[in-house]
Formats: sequence, C-alpha cells, structure tokens
Amino acid sequence: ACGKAGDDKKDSGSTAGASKSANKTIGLLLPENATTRYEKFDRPLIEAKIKELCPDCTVDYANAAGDPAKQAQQVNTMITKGVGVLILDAQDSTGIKSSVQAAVDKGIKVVAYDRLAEGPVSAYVSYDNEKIGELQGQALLDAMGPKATPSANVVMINGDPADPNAAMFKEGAHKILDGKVKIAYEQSGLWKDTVAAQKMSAAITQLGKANIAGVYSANDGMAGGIATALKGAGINPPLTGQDAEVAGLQRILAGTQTATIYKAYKPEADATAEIAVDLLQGKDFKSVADTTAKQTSGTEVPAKLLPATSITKANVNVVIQDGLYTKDQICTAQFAAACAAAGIN
Amino acid sequence: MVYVSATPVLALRGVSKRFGAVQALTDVDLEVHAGEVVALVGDNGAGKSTLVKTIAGVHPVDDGVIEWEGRPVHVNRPQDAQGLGIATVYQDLALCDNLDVVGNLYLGRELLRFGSLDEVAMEQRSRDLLNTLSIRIPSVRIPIASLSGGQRQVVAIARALIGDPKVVILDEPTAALGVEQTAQVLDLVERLRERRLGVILISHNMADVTAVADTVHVLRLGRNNGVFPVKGTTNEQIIAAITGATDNAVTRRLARNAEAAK
Amino acid sequence: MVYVSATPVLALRGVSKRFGAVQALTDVDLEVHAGEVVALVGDNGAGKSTLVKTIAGVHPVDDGVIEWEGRPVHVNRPQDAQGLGIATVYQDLALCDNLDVVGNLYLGRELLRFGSLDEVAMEQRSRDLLNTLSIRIPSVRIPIASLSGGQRQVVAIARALIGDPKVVILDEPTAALGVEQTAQVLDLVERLRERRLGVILISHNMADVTAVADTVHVLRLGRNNGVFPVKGTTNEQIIAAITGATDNAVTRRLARNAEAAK
Amino acid sequence: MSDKTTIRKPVDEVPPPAVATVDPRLLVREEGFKGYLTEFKRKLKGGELGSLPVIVALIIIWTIFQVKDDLFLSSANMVNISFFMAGTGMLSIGLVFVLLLGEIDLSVASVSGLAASVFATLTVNHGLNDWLAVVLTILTGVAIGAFHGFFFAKIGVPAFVVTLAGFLGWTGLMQWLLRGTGSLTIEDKGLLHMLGQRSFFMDQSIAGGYILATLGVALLLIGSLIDQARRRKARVPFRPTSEILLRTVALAVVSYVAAYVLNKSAGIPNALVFFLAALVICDFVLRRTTYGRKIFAVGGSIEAARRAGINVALIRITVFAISGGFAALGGLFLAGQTYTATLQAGTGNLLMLAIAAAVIGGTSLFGGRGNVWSALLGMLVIQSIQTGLDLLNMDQSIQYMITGAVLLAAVVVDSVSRRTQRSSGRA
Amino acid sequence: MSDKTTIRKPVDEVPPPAVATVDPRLLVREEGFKGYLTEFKRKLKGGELGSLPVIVALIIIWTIFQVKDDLFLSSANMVNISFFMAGTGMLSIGLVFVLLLGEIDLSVASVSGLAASVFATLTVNHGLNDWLAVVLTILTGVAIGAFHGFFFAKIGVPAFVVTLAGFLGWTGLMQWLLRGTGSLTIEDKGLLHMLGQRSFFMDQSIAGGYILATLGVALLLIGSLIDQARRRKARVPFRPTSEILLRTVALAVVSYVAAYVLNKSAGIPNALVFFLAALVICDFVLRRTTYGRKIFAVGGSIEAARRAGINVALIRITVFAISGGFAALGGLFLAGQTYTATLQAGTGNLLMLAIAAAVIGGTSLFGGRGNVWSALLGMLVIQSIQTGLDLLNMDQSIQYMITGAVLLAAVVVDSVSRRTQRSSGRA
Ligand SMILES: Nc1ncnc2c1ncn2[C@@H]1O[C@H](COP(=O)(O)OP(=O)(O)OP(=O)(O)O)[C@@H](O)[C@H]1O
Ligand SMILES: Nc1ncnc2c1ncn2[C@@H]1O[C@H](COP(=O)(O)OP(=O)(O)OP(=O)(O)O)[C@@H](O)[C@H]1O
Ligand SMILES: [Mg+2]
Ligand SMILES: [Mg+2]
Repeated sequence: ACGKAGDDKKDSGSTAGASKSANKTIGLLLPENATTRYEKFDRPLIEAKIKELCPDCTVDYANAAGDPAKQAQQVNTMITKGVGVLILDAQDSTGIKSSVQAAVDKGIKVVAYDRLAEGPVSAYVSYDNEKIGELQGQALLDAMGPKATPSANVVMINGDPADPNAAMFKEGAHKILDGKVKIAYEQSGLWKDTVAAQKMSAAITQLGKANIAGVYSANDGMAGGIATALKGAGINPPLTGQDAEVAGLQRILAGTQTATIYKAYKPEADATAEIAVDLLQGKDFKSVADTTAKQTSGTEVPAKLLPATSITKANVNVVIQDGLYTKDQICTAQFAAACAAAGIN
Repeated sequence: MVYVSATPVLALRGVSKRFGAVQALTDVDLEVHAGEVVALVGDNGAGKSTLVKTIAGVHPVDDGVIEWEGRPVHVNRPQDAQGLGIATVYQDLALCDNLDVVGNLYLGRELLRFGSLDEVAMEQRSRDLLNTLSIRIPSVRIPIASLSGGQRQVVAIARALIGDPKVVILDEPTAALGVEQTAQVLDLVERLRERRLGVILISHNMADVTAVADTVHVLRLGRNNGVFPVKGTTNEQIIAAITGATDNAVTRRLARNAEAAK
Repeated sequence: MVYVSATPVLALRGVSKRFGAVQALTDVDLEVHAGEVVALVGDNGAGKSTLVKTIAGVHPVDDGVIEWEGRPVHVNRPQDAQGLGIATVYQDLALCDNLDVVGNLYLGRELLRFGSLDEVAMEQRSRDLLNTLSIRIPSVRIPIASLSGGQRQVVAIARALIGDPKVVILDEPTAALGVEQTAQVLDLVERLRERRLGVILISHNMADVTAVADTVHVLRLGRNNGVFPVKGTTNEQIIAAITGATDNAVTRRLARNAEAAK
Repeated sequence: MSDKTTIRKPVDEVPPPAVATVDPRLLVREEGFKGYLTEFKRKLKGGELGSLPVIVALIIIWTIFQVKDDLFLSSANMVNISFFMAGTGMLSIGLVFVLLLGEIDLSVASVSGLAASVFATLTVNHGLNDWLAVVLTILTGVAIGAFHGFFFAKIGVPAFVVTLAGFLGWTGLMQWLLRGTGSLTIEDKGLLHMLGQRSFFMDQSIAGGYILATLGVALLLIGSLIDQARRRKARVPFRPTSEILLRTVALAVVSYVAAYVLNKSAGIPNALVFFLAALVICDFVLRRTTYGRKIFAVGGSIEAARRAGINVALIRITVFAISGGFAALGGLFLAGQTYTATLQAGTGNLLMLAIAAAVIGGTSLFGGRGNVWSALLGMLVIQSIQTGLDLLNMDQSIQYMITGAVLLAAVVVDSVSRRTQRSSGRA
Repeated sequence: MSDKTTIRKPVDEVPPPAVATVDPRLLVREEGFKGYLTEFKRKLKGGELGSLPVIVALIIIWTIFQVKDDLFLSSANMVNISFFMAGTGMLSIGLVFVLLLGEIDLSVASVSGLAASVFATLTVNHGLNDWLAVVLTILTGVAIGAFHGFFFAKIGVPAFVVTLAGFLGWTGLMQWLLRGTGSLTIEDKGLLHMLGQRSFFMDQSIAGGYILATLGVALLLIGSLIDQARRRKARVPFRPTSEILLRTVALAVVSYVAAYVLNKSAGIPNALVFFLAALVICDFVLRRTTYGRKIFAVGGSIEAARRAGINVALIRITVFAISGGFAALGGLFLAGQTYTATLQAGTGNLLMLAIAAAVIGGTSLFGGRGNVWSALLGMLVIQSIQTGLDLLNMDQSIQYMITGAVLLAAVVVDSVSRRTQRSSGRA
C-alpha cells in the first residue's frame, strides 16, 4: 500500500524538463557578479558558441552572486528544469560536491568551468589558478628587475580569505617570490579597493615609503586602491594585478600599475561550449580536452588547460585585438595621451 | 451665569466612533459656547476621552459632523484642530519623555531668534508660566521622564495655554494634582471663562465640576445621557445619570456609613 | 479605631534617596501596622511615589533602613518586596500594553495546568475579580493599550489583589476613577483593613483620605512634615502641613468664593 | 431648573452595576457560520487580518512566477523550496525570540558558519561521534548566545553592539578553525544525512506526507474541541463549532495538498519535518508557557515586567542563548545542504534574509508582537522569490532589483491592510 | 487628640507658594572652579559623563596600539586615520539622523556604492561637468532616501524592510550601471581630487591646521560668552565663566595638538575638513533649529509629536532623504579614496561599521537620544582599531576576532559607567 513518493514519474523533475525541451538545454552556472567577467564575457561567449554549434539548443543561466549555498540551490533548479548538461563554475569547489552528485544522479553531465569542482564531473576547462599566482609573482619580479634582491621589501595584498581561489593565487605567488624578495608586509584586501588602500597606507607607514620595492595585488580592483595610496605617498614601485579590467589597463597605460594577468575568455568559453554540446549529443570530446587534471580527491578528470598572458604597457594591444574591450572604452579622454604614447590608435 | 452667545463656538452633531468590535461613541451631541465651561462627565470607559480625541483630531470620526462657529469642518489631524484654535490637555498627557520641560512646552511653536531656537527666551517664559501654576519643578532643564505624575500634568496644562486658543479641552486635568495645584487650575479655568474662551472640562470630581462648570453633559456607555445646568442640579442627580441608577455603590456606601455612625 | 499591634509590619527609618542633583527624600520615617490604613499625603513632587518605589524595590535606598516585622531587610529588586508580601499599585500603572487584561493580571504568577498556561481558569477568575470592582471592560481579551485611563487603573488595582499580600500600597488609586469605582475601591480598602492587612494609601483627595485612613503622614519637599491621627484632625490642619502655610491657594480660593457668595 | 426634561436620551434597562454583564457596546458575533462571515467582513474592513495579507502576497508571487514559467508550481520545484527554506528558517526562529524582546541579534549568520566548521572539525579532524558532535555544536551556539546575552543583560552593552562584535569575532574564529584546509567535507551519513537533500520523511514512503498531515489536522481539531468544552463549562466565551470546523478544514486542505504535491516527486524532505517540528515546539513555548509569557511581557514593557517580579536579565540571557542555539542548528542545516563546512558559510545576505523572513511574516522589530509562524511564512516568501528568479534565467543585477521590489511589494500588501487598522485607531 | 505635638519636624521658613523660588532640594553648585570640580565628581559617581567614557576607551586603545607599535601615534598614521574615517563617517552622520527617529537605514552602504557608479557614469561616459555630476549624484541619494521615507511614512512599511529592499535593489542598479566595464576610473581632478589622499587643507600650508583650530576655539568661546550674557540678563541659570574657560582651553589643547601632529607629515586632509564641516552644520541643525527639535520629538514619542501638530510623515521622509544624501556623499568620499567606481563599492562590512560608529559614539538605537558628534567619536574608535591592526600585520582571521573584542570592550567602558547611572535611577 505504501508506494514510494516520486513513483509517479510523469511530473518528476528530469522527465518533466525532458518533455519540455527534449534535452536541448544546457545549464550555465556562474559564481559571482562582483567582477565583470562573468556576466560580460563568459556568459555571452558561451551562449554564442553553443548557438553556433547547436542552433536549436537553449542555455539556462544563473549566477550565485558569490554565495555557495545559493549555487547549491541553483543546481537543484537546473535539475528541476531538466537540463541535459550543466556548465558549472563553482563558487566553492568542495562545497558543490553533493550538488554535482545530485545532478549526475539525474543523468545530467557536468562540465567544470574555470574552477575544478569536486564530485563526478565529466570534464574541466580552465586557467590554472595556482599558475596565475605564479605568473603574477613572475611579472612582479620582472618589473623589479635587478632590484629583486632577498632584502627588497615586497608588500602582498591578497584576496579575501573567505574565497578559496584567493588561497591558490597566494600560494602560486609565494612559490615564485619566496626567497627572491622579502615579503615585508602581507595582508588580505578582502577583494575591496577601499580596504586595500587602507592596508597599503598602513604598509607605507610601517615600512617607510622609501623602502617599498614592489607590491603584489591579487587583482586589479584592489590594485586601484593600492595605486592611489602609493600615489598619495608620492612613490611608484612596481605593482601587479589580475583580470585585465579596464581600470587596470588604464593604470598600466598611465604607468601607475605595472602588469596584469589576462585570461583570454574566448578560448576558454569556446572549448567549454564545444565539450558541453558534445556531451549533450553524446559525442566524444577528447579532441578538445587533451589533458587531465587531478581533483583534491585524487580522481583524474579530462581537462583543457589554457595559458594566461601577462600584460604590460608593451602589449596592452592584445586585449583590444582579442575584442575584450574597444579602444574607446580604454582610451577615454583622460587616457588619450597615454594611449597614443603606447602606440594604441 | 455669564452671558452665552447664540451660535456655539464648537458643536458636535451625531458623532459616532467604533474601535474594532467596540462601539465607543453612538450619536453623541455636544455644544460649547464662548465663555462657557462645559463639564463632560461619565463612568469609566463611557467614551469621554474618545470624544475629546475626535475633537482634537487624534482620530477621525466615523459618522457625524463637527461644527466650528456654525460651519461644519473636517478635523482629521491634530494640526486641523490646532489651526481652528482648539488646545487640548490629554488624559494620557502625551509628552516627549526625552525632551526637557522647556522643549515640551514649546514643542511645535518654538520661539526663534535669527532663525535658530531662542532657548533663553523659552526658558525664561517657561519658568514664569509654571510659577503661576504654583508647581515646584527642580529645574526646567530636566527631561520629562524624571518628573512626578503631578509635575507632568502641570506641564501638559501649561502647554495648552501657550498659543492663543479659542476652546480649551481639559481631560481630567486635576487627577494627579495636589490640593493647592487643583485650586490653581480651577482658578485658571475661571480666568479662561472670563477671557470668553470655551472650556470643556472632564472630571470625576463632582466638587470640582460644580465649582466651575456652567453646564454638565453626561455620557453613558458612549451615548448622551442628559445635559444639566449646574445651578439647580444636585450631585445626586448627576451621579444617578452617570451610573444609570439611583441605587449604586456610592449611595450604598453613604447609607452604610450613615448607619455605622448611628 | 481598630486594634493596632505593637511592632509595625513595615517601618522605614531615616530613608534618603537622591536622583542626580535632586535630593528627593531626606531622612524619612514611616510605620505601618497590620490592620492599619496609613494615608501618605503631600504636595506634587513631595516624594510620595519615590518613597513607595523604594519600599517596592523599584530603586534601592541611598541611606536608611527598611524594617519588616521588626527585622531590617534589604529590598533591592521588586521580587524582594513581593517575596516579603508587599503588593503595589504604581501611579504610572506599569502594565504591558501588548498583553491582554488577563495576561497583565496574572503576569508573574500565571495559573498552570499540566505545566502549560491555564487560560480558561485565568480568564474566568479575571472576570469575577473585575466585576467586584464594578468596572465594565469590553472584553478581558483585548490588549491593555485599548482601555480607557480608568479601566487600566482598575486592572492595576485588581492585579495587586491576586496573590496574598500582607501590605498593600496604593499610589493614587482613585485618581482616574469614576464616582462609583472610587466608592468600590474605598470599600475594598476597608475590607483589606478588616482582613488585618497593612495599607499605605496615597491620595490628593482629602475626602477619601479622611473616609478610610487611620493615620495621615505628611511629606513635604522630601521630608516628614507631621503624623496626624485622622480622628480629631481637620482637613485645614492637614492642608496647612502639606502646603507649609495656612495662607495658600486653597484658602484664598475659598475666601474669594465666600466673599462672592455674599 | 432641576426638572429632568433636560435629559435627552436616558439609557434604559441598565443592569445593576456589580453584576457580570456583557458590555452593550460590544458588537457581539452572531451564532453559527453566518456570524463567522460577518465577523470576517468586519475584520477585513478594520484591517485586523493577522497573517492573511502575507498569504495573499505569497499567492500573488506564486501566480506571477507560474505564469512566467510553468515549472514553478511543479512538484520538483516545490520540493526545492521546502528543502532550502529550512536552514535559513531555523535562524529565523531564533531571531523571532530576540525580536519579541525588541532586540536584534546580528551574529546569527556568523554563528551558523562557525557551527558548521566546529562540527566539521570535531567529526573530521577529531573523529568524534556524529551525535556527540551535534550536541557539542549546538551547545557551542547556546554558549555563544548566552555570552552575548550576558554582556547585554548584565553589563548593559546594547544588543546591537554585542552581536555586531560577535558577528566579526565569530567569523574570525571560523576562518581560524578552517585556516589549514579551507573547506572541510562532512560525511553524508548519520544526522547530517537526515538534513541533506536526499533524505525524505519515512524514506520517501507516500504514506509519510499524509501521516504528517493527518497528525497536524487531528491535533488542531482535538485541541480546539477540548478547549471549547472547558470554556463552555467555565462560562467564558468560546469558539463556535462552525469556526473550529472551518479552521480544521482549511488546515486539512493545505496540508493534504502539500503532501500530495511533494509526494509526486520525492516526498517530504526531512529538513522540512525538523523545521516544522521546531516551529510547533517554539509556538507552544511562546504561547502556552510562563516562560513565553515572560518574553512577551519583557518585549512589551521592560519596566512593567520588572515590577511584576520577572527576572528580566535571566529572560534576556536565555533568549539570546536560544537564538545562538538555533543559529548553530541552522548552521548544521545549511552545511547539510552541501555537506561541507566552507569559509563562506554565513556570509552574504544570510543574516538579512533571516531577519527579513521574521519581519515579513509579521513579527515586529519593536518587541512584544509576533509569533514563530512568521519564520515559516517569511521564508516561504523569500525562498519562493529566490527559486522563482533562478528559474527565470535573468541577469544577476536585475535579479537583485526584482528581489528588492518583490520584498517591498510583499510587505506593502500587509502594511496597506494595517493602515486601515491604524486609521481606525488600533495601532 | 488634635494637639499638634504629633507633628515631628515641621519645615520652617517655607516661602509663599506662587513665587519663583529655587527648589530647596536641588543641590546647587558652588561658585567658581571649585564648584565645577565637585559637580564633576558628583557626575562621575552618578555616571552622567556623556561621551567621556568613549574618549577614555579611545585613549586606552591608542595607548595599547602605541605600546605594540610605536608608529601608531606617528604623524603619518594619524593622517591615515583622519583621512580614511571621513568616508564611512559621512554615512554615519546620515545614520545618526535616522537613529534619532528610532529607525534604521540598511541601504546606506549600497546607496553609497550606487552614488560612486552614478558619478563615474555621468562624468566618464557622459562627459558631464564635475560639479554638476556631484550635485546630480547627491540629488540621486536624496531622491532614493525620500523614496524609502515615503514607503515608510506614508504606506507604513517598516523602515527595516524598505531599506532592506533598497539594499538589494540599489546594489542591483549599481551592477547594472557598471555592467559594461565593471569598474570605471574617475579622474583625479576637481571636486574628487579634493576628497583624495593627496589633497590637504590650504595646500599643506602649516598655517591651515592652526587657522582651523583657532576658528573652532574662537567660535566656542564667543558663542558661550554671548549665551552667558543673555542668560544672565534673562535671570535664568548660566554657565560660570570658569567653566567656559575650562571648556575652551580643553578644545584649544586638543585642536592645536591635532593640528601640530598632522602638520608634521602632510597637513589636514581636505576630506577631514569636509567631514568636520558637515558635523558642525548637522549639529547646528539638530540642536538649534525647529527641524532638529522635531526630529528629537518624533524619536521620543511619535504620538506626542503628532498631537503637538508636527507633521510626522514629513519629518520621516526628510530624515530618510538626508540619510540618502549623506550616503551618496559618503560614496563619493569612498570613491575618492581610490578614484574608481567598482562593483564592490558598498559591500562587505561598510554598513555595519557605519551603524556601529554612530552607536559606539553614544546615539541610541531606540530614538530620541544622541548627537552627530557620535559619528566622529565612533569613527575614531573604529578607524583606530582598523589602522592599528593593519600596522601590526596580523592574520585576517585574528583581525576579525580582535576587532570584535575591541569594539565590545570600547562599549563596555561606556555601559559600565551608565550602569551606575541606572542603579541611581535615571535611565
Ligand atoms: N484605541 C482603542 N481601541 C479599542 N478600544 C478603545 C480604544 N480607545 C478606547 N477604547 C474603548 O472605548 C471605550 C471608551 O474609552 P474612553 O477612553 O473614551 O473612556 P473614558 O470615558 O475616557 O474613561 P475614563 O474615565 O476611564 O478615562 C472603552 O471601553 C475603551 O475600551
Ligand atoms: N527618576 C528620577 N530622576 C530624577 N528625578 C526624579 C526621578 N523621579 C522623581 N524625581 C524627582 O523627585 C521628586 C519627587 O518625585 P515623586 O514622583 O516622588 O513625587 P510625588 O510626591 O509622587 O508627586 P505627585 O503627587 O505629583 O505624584 C520630584 O521633584 C521629581 O522631579
Ligand atoms: Mg478618559
Ligand atoms: Mg506620585
């Protein structure tokens, strides 16, 4: 007499969704919107590529706004909607494990995007976060040139410790910097420019403005605050960032920031879209995912890992050539002169 | 009895008011003439304060008309009543506990000097005003919260006298007052009558009522229960109208005491 | 006069209390015996309520001793006073506006049944209690916030009678009451005396005081200003002690009225 | 002039005073069902509708989302809503207690995060038994709450400041606990399994939902009938049988429909069952015990409560302890949603949403007015908005704006109906 | 038995009643400086110390940090503190107004973020003139605040809910505005330059600080003397000359020392000058105008204010508009710290810190008690903790814990002194 709930499969999530869209739907879950890239680049790029590869596919999108709990809910919503494949950029790659499991249980394939989620994901496409940290550290060393001695004071402003990715950037940077320079002051800027500005001001007070040989900032947002603080103290040591934000590029042109890390979003998005469509259509995707990556649990996952580029004044053009930003967006009235000087026209 | 004009300065016609499931006022009429002191009496919960609050604009009437100098008016907010010239002392006083005595007295009509508050003038006048009511308040600069019940009552009464009202409504003004302060307030009511203001006085004290009122209105269970001229009416008649019976706790108590005295 | 025991049930010796810059009480003495009704009178701001609150544990005394049945006791919190058997009706009532009448009456000593509140029994007894005080309250289930001033006062008085106190303190209990309710409360005070409780009654109404009190204590400016047995003392004597002068607003008003009557 | 003709309208038939009489001004309700209807109409006009406006707002929200996407009212989505609202809802229950005192607890979100990491550290790093770890975690929350309560009640630091300090301090402690590993995976077993997404009442048996519904309906019916009988005997006003039946039928319809819908996909999530059980218990404590009565008294008037002999400090400390306990419990629920203790637990809008739920559901921020069911109602509104917007595939910035607008709209419905009440003089 | 021997202690020499007499129970203050001292001792014992306890807490905090790192009291660090506190401080000023009403505004942080992006969009994308853009930005804040106020005052939605909805909605709008570029660089010129780190009063001239200090001291002295003269003439109590001198000297010492210290490295940041100017103006509005008096009245008792004929709705709407305006202004200050409008502006703990500043400085959350100077005092405490911890280069998790603990400790000093006051019956 006691049947199981859900025996009546007609209304259960996956099948309902299946009948609705005949599994032509790909779910796209992005982690946050406090940096520009996700809603401005990743989402449109992936959607466009999927449309190109599979014209009658639809993309369902949700953004977790930086909240891992919310992302877990969004995975459920995607399951309710009955997507066939889920592209998942995990806000918390460990915490999302049970959600990934739940999706896979419903027959949904999961592609880990940008950050390697735990759980039974089918493939992984990304830039390696630790590598990016290394690249940042190297860019700083390059900019410091001969001044990079073990006694040279370097200030590190890291991301928010509550963000697991921040730890990876930090680790990568330390790998390069430790031993070559002296990390004299290291603080978290909580990903916020105003906080970073305050921390930098404290560092200047603490070390003295003459004794700062270089500054590592985990991203361009914080680098903005740091640059102002440095300017306030009247010094201009090498300063690195990440993300190739417009403001960061402008600072590089103006000479108040030395370098940023540019992750070309298009190749990453394209590869992901290809894998997702292949998974949806049951095709083999090994041609795209040409390598593997290891999850914390030790499982090997087919992966596509892309190289990031370090941007300095010399190669700002790359970003414009890639179509990331237009020249007008970067070369506003304020920076017209600097643009011309850097040969951008 | 003093001369009373033909058109009442304030008149209520068929006023009704309901709170949720309680019909607090049903079809109440009331008239006040300039230079007349009307006592409004009634049992606890008879609706006296509710009536006063409808006049003062604290809550609007459900039904009925308020007439001011013969014209029907709408009194929806306290500002409306104040604009007409009605000053009210509420039973629950309604003072701002956090402001000092001066601040409360002049609230809403502060004295200014070069656009900013003239604290000195307000303080000086407050002291004078309170002295005429022979109340002793430690300092006019302490917050209302630290005054005694009677001291607050006097502040509320004094508040109603600032400005230039035409009708003054006093809801149990002497309830918390000492004998001397009560006498001063009764004097004050008489002075208001002499200045030809209309006064509505609510009180449970028959001695006070008969001492200063010209007319007594009785409310009972939210309805009019008689209008008596003070001259020629005995306290017993009024009490009978209030309690709705000639056999009530008051008469029984009197009878018992009389018997015990034998 | 009824029989009065030798040891007072409650006695204050040299009590003083200061608020900030105001010395509210200086060296006050007071004695209440079982079966005695002590009236505490005094001008507004004389310190009567302050004295009552020190006895009730609302605020501790600065100096002086409180004796209970001959032994000195410490009364620092309201619980202490209640534990001794002192029930108090405060001038500012202190009821919870958001609770209904029943909730307020039984606050702190709710009736239980199987460990949970026995609302039915409490409601039934509340109705009975309020009926003996002949107050009409629309429903015992409406929040205190929607009662009239007098209705609240009766609720506060009824509250003090639940439980089994030895001393009852009433701070201006009849201030907001109608004639009939006042008579009931005076009856009640007499019943309390018959049950051999000690009663402290604060009132500005000399008629009420002389009707029920055995002894009158006068406070003036925070100090004792005389103890009078009610029998054999005239109202004028008491008023003179209250105001500190035989020439006061009361006598002047009487004289003026007498002259006008001529 | 003492003739009595001046008496215009003598009230005739006045009963002798000292006798139990009903106030003639009280609009008494007619007998039977018709009386119920007229009473309802009167309340509708007067704005005394309790939580009805919020329910109306909820129905409007549901209708709009269903029109926009017909998956919204599907069984699977309803299971999602009912599962995900339990975690934040537990925080909200604790907050209702604090709000009833007229205070606020800003620390609940960070205490919930701390609880998850405490539990994870105990089980994963120290290999403690599941149940013991749960008890220790909840006790940690209670101790933290009591600590806040102590500074508030005994030292006199405003609750806002104490719990703000806690908000910062406990976040720090959580990050410090997880400093080595970042996030800790919790095993999907034992109690934490029961809080998870794949754990349903009576193991997904269809009967489960109906048993729960029957239990609730029977409790209400029997309770009401017993109460009616006692009141009738004591001659105090009682609910007419027709009203009791109407209420019972209403509850029966709602709960059987809910059970049916949830059963269609997976059943009743255990997290929801725990949440409902917590609500029933807290409702009993608040409305039926002396302790609950004291909380309301302190929330209504501290001075009156103190003079009534209530130990105000004790009530305050225990209420904050309860809030801390529920925060810890909620933290476990939230950890059960992902089986991880992360550094980001308790961040974001969790605190705001938990408070908002209680307030939207009708608990006043100024103390003394409200009930725990507001945590349920408010969470339903908030979770419906969130899940609905997730379904709609919209830009996050637009989602923020819509969430704000819908929150506001939901409360506007309530406020407008209350305004009628205020203008009729009751609030 | 009518003989008068029962009168124990007749009060002799009673003045005639209806004559102006000082209450004999009032402990009058002795003349001159000695009177000032005994009065101070009495207040110390009674706990009526105003903001003195917070100042003591601040001194303790400074001492501890200075012992830990002798750079703390250095000129450069003091310039940092005074510069960085201005932005959050502006938000705090607006919040003081709202708190005085007994309400809360949760939207200030997100309005400040929105303001930065509005300003950046107007100047960078639309090439608007600097000053015009500033005016438009502040008007946006005012309009937003008035919008909140309208829903609160006219519709009756609790301010908490309205501003929570705003908190979400305006964040969304900000993100939507910046959706194209993510962050916008603001040019370091014009008004925004004046709010930046490198802009000092009178262009770093040494005289600048001293001129400001002299101005403040002179204003206080002249104002007090004029007031004293008027009061003496009107025969109401007045401040003795000795007290006026003492106060003036105290202010003079503080402000000249501050000017000296700040001058040692760079001078008085213009942001601080604006902040101080805003404080002086708001203090005048609150204490010396009818509008300010009305705010206090509404905060003390809404019903009493309404019955006094005050347009409560208007006061509420304008106060929320002021709060919105200051939030926008604060947003510009914060943007001036980095010359960027970012997506993360207004997130994190900004809201909590702004509220905490007002409360720590002594403004009550329950309305009617407080002043704008609490924004200054509270920000000094908070910014000192932050800058101090930054100097010490400590782990973020430990920083959170210490910040919480120090915040709590700072207010405990205040609360303990107030407790004396309560036990002596005044609060
Ligand atoms: N806001 C309200 N909500 C509901 N009922 C109310 C409200 N205000 C008054 N009432 C009811 O209306 C009736 C009349 O109250 P009102 O205050 O006018 O009496 P009153 O004549 O002033 O009595 P008292 O002499 O005790 O002051 C009472 O029964 C009271 O319960
Ligand atoms: N909390 C307080 N803070 C400061 N002063 C107070 C406080 N309470 C009372 N006072 C002062 O103490 C004096 C005595 O007040 P109290 O309330 O005892 O007078 P009372 O005799 O009850 O007067 P009334 O007959 O008006 O009720 C008054 O001058 C009052 O201003
Ligand atoms: Mg009344
Ligand atoms: Mg008194």
